[in-house]
Amino acid sequence: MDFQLNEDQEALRAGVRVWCEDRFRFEKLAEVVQQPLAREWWRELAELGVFALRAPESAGGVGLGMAEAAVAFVELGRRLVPGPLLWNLLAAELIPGAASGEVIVGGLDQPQPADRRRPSATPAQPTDAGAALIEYGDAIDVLLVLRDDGVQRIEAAGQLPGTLVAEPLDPLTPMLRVSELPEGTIIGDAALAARLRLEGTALTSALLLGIAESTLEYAVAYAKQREQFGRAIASFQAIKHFAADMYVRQELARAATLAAAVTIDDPAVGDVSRAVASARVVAGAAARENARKCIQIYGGMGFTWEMPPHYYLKRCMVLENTLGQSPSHCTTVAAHLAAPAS
Amino acid sequence: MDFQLNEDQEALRAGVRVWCEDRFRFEKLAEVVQQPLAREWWRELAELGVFALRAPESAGGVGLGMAEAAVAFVELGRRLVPGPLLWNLLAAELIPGAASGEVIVGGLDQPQPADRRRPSATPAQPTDAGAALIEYGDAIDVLLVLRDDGVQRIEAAGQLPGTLVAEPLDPLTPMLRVSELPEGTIIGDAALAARLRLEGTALTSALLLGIAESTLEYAVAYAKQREQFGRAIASFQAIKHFAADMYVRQELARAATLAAAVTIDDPAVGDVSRAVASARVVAGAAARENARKCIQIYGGMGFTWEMPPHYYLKRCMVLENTLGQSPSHCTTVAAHLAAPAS
Amino acid sequence: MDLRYSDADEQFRSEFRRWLEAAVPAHGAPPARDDWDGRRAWDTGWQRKLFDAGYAGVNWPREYGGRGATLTEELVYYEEYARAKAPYVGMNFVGIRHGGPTLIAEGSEAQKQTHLPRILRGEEVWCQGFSEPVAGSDLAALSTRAVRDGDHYRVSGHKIWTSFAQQADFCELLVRTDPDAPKHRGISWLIMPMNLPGISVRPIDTLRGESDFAEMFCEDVRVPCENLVGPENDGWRITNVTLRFERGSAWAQDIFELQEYLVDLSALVAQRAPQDASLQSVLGQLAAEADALWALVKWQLGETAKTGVPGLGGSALKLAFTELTQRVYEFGARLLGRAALSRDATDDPSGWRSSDTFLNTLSFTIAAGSSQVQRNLIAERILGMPREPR
Amino acid sequence: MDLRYSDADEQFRSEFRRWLEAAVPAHGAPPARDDWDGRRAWDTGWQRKLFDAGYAGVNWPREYGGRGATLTEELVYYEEYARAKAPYVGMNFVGIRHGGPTLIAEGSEAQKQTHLPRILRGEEVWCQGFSEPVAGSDLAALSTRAVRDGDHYRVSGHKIWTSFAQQADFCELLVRTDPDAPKHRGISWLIMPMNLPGISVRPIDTLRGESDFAEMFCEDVRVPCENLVGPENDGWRITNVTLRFERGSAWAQDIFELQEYLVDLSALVAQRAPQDASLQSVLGQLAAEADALWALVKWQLGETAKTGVPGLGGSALKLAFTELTQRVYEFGARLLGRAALSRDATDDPSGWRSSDTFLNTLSFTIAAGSSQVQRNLIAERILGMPREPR
Repeated sequence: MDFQLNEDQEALRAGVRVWCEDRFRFEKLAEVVQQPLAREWWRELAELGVFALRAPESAGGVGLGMAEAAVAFVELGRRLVPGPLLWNLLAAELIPGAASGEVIVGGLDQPQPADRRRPSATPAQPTDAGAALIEYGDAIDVLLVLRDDGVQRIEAAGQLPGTLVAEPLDPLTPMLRVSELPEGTIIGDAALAARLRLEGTALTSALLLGIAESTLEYAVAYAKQREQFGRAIASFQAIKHFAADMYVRQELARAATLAAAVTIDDPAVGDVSRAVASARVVAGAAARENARKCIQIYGGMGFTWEMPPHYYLKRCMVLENTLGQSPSHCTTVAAHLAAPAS
Repeated sequence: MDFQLNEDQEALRAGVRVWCEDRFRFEKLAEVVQQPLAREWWRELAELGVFALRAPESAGGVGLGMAEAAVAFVELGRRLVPGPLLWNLLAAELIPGAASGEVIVGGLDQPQPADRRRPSATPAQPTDAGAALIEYGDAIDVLLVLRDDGVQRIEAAGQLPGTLVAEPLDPLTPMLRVSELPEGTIIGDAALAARLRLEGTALTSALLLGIAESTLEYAVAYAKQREQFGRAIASFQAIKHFAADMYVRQELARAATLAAAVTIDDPAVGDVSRAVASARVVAGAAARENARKCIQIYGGMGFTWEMPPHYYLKRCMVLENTLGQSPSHCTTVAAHLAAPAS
Repeated sequence: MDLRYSDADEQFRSEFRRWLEAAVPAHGAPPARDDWDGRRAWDTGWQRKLFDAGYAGVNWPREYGGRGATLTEELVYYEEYARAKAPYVGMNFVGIRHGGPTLIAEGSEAQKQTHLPRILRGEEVWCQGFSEPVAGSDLAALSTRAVRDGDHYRVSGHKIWTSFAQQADFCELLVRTDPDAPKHRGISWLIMPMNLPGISVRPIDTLRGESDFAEMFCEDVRVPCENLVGPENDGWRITNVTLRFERGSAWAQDIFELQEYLVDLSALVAQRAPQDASLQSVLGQLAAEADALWALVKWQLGETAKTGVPGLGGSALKLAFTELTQRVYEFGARLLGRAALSRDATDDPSGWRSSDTFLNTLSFTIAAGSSQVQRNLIAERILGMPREPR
Repeated sequence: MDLRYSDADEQFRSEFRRWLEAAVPAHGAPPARDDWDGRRAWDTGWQRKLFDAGYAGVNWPREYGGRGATLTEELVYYEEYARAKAPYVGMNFVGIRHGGPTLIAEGSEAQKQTHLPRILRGEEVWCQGFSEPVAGSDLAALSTRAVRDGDHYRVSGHKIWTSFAQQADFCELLVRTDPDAPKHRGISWLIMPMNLPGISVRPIDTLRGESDFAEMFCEDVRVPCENLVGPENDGWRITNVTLRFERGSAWAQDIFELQEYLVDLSALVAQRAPQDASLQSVLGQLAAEADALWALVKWQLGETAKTGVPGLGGSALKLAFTELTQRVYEFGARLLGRAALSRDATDDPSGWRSSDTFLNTLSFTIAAGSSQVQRNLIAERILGMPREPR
């Protein structure tokens, strides 16, 4: 057991961080909002190996594990890198061109409600308003659909039928409101769908952890320089205790998220589904609460568009609605308590 | 509308407070623990009119309302006055001798679980360990049992069959573990049972409010005199913000509790069952959180037997398990949202 | 203790309700958010209708065009206003809720006669010039200077969070008139006409992408001395009087609105997840707290009636309400699931644009004294706990 | 990153597990809570059995009777210990978790040889003399004086929270040896035999009604100078070294135990309210946080392995664990309903005496640095935020 980043993982993290700082430092964000998904840097990301990390070397991949993917995704989360990141990674082995970033793959999760799971497969059509919103739906080449009974591939080619949402919650995550999905082809079974959901949830946790880290850093830095009542607000106990709680949430989220990733790579060390669900619960809480507190600590500035905090809260809300909300993951953890794996 | 205590109510409050300060000031508590229920002061309480407050004057009562009862009960809660207070008041019109304090009436709530409510009345026997614990079970003359189908009276005469709990949670609330209840007589119908539950819940909220008030006072007084790091701990922002939140909870609990009592007296001003349930939810939270924070603010001293805070937390736990826990009252409020009264 | 409205209150309720039932739909839909002229016309037009019907300035004196209502009529007014989903006070916010009440309490007769009727008729829009970049929570640290020069003050400084500055006709402006006095004792309260030379305004986008806020720069603006409200250097006391009113009954309407929202969420839950006990439990918890807040409004109103002045408890109401509102709308947004990832009205079946409204509530715990400031006030002024060492 | 235990670890696990399976039941039930002699015999008897089997002092050096285990073996040890519900360290607490580790880090060779093996064999019970009535969170304000007098210190002062003072053989005592130095620089760390003249002890009842705590009064107690640990006036540094260990891996066992409790609660929920989604949701939330804490233990252990010293993150672990534990046992007590109103074992079907244990957890956020102190430490030492003005 050695639960710390090894040298290669440190190097990977540093590489992704440098690229993110160069491409996505906050000062450039206004530009990115104009075009949140550009093929140019999508290919750069692929060149960094981000999408191909887990694909076997025989398939042109890097042959690493979920641990490395998580390390990279934390960095992407920290800098709010937009795009259907996790779908492109999940598709690396399934859809030619995804690993190299030439094909941009979006995704849609279509779980059947518990009471409709027994009757045979329902049509792959959006059932309510929320389910019909597809991230970057106007810019993706292929749409991957996860259903309880399998995985579908739908050709999108930037031409899915629908209307763009006028005011997406996250300015960096445009949404296409799709009324009817085109026919697709089945490319995987129920087991694959379940595996992709687990892996996607682990990557979501990593992105959320990045948000928790970044908002803590921003909040502390701001509090140290902002003065009120003749002293830095970082010297007020209320602010210090907010920050301390943010730190605790970040530490818990990091440990749980990396543990989940390691468990996916080596299922002998624990129950994969419990580890992933637990990580998602604490990473979600860390991102959400840290982003909220970051806004509060920024005060009036936190309520402005030109400061970073709101971008993080909005992205957090997108991720917290990706592959299930926190309460559903809590239920998963509780189910494992009732029937421990052994 | 004039939602403030009137002069008579202020006078009632002052009277009960003086009696409580005399009989139950904290320094005397060690003595009270030896015998938590004494006929002597039970009669004094009755002489103050506490049990007879609501009974009509024709029946030897005071002919006042639930508002006055709540005002009195807040004071009893503040000073941790023990005994089956609310049952004796509820019984004032049902059981001769209750209003005058000559007969001590205890109580037991026996709601049927939702899934067992349809089949005909279940036997009035305890169904699990918790349901079999009767407060002051060794000292009461009569036991009132609230069932969904009616109200039962069981003669106890201090001789209910059972064993005393060796370590009751609240040292001021001895518990009798009853294995089998004697036969009783039915003295009221389902509607009466429902009404008594509502009124008992309102009185429980008043007692909880008393706890919220008292623990705030103790905490603030202690924080002002306790010095650490060369200053009163009341000057630390963490402590001040704890206290401010305690104050907010107390204010909400007071407004809601008195509003519920007034609504019982004058149902035209709102929905009684919603008002009572809402009050119970916020009063429970106020008592629980304030007692917890009081212990935390007292620090090591808060963990000792000789200081007041633990008595309040323990009594709070007794009251929070009287006539339903908070979550069940939340569900009641939610049901009213779905089907508003008007 | 008595919670029953009088017959007169109920009479007023039914009249006002009947009027709203016709007037609200007739006023139509609000203009687009960036149509500033349209928004001013819509907001002030509605204010004019209220005035013409006798419903403007519900608690303002009759002599200046108000209704002079009792405290309980005021409560009825807020209940019915929220129930009817009548237009938000919008651009009239500062004048109606803040500037006007300050003039009523502290203005000269001339100032009252000049401004109060015009505010009520929707003819004057006001903005607020209190905060500065370095004086936020520490408002008394403000440094905008006003130097007396004959019958004028010459004002220079930099204000921030000046909502609707571009549309406003007047600004309630806090300035430093005595730089040598202790910081709370050298402040004055001015009525500044917004058409004077030397004023420039830069919009600030909020996190909702709206530019309701602005920065305001004053360079040697000449404000007539007759526009001073109250005595020179007494502005801090005046500000606190007004803030105390702002923190009191002004929330009644919002609390009632919150209760309405909870009813609509409940319908959504019933439709989407009727079996989920955990959602019922959360809904009930939130509604119980909202009920308690509503009861607290009435309790504090009783206190005000007794003493004539709103008590310090307004801080408790503000703190509890703003924190609860965030939790309620966050819950609402969560309930929508992925639909909350759009702020378009069409994607929220509750009809409340929940996720966008949630974003808006984030300012509630910051503006008008942050939650931390309120906690300090409660601890120090109500509970008598000592100030921190400086 | 690697979470797999080595074959040697797993080998150790199965040996230890097998031993516990026989030894724990054989040790029988604990004596009554007020049977102090019985409790000492029971606690130290178990310690002796651990020692004889080679399982005492899992991370202590072999030369003093410890097992000298690796960090991961230590983790395995805590897991198995909690899984087997083996006896709580009880009266050996201070010696095993605190005094012993301090001697290992800072004691003289003679001190180590005298005390460490005896602590491990259950022959020495220690108590802690740190806090004083006026020096609680502000530990460094302690005023118990030790004045050098030839080859002895003469000690006078008043200590509080001295657990098991009446049963202890030795006390780890913080004293002020230089009253003129700044408060952190005049403190020394002494080993005080409890049988010296001048020591008197008054029990303090806890809110559970136990008298595990005591006050200790020292009047001119003569402690030999050779009992000084580390240099004179260097006691504050030594204390911090030890506190840092105390805040680290010591929690591992408790976290694992918490997870076991959650499993038992889950069974109770399944039996009583299998349909209540809100209980499942709360259980899952609590368990997720416990899982994360367990992962954090491993992460911090990795850090320690890298650097050789436990990091400052122990404060985060302590804060998160103690707050979570309170929530978990509060939930457990709530689940029991009215059964929680008895602390008798017979009334709690979970087998954990939930409401009594909940009461006990209330001390966790106070002792060994309150939650407020931990938050200050994290903010100042880890996040580099400035101290408050004094």
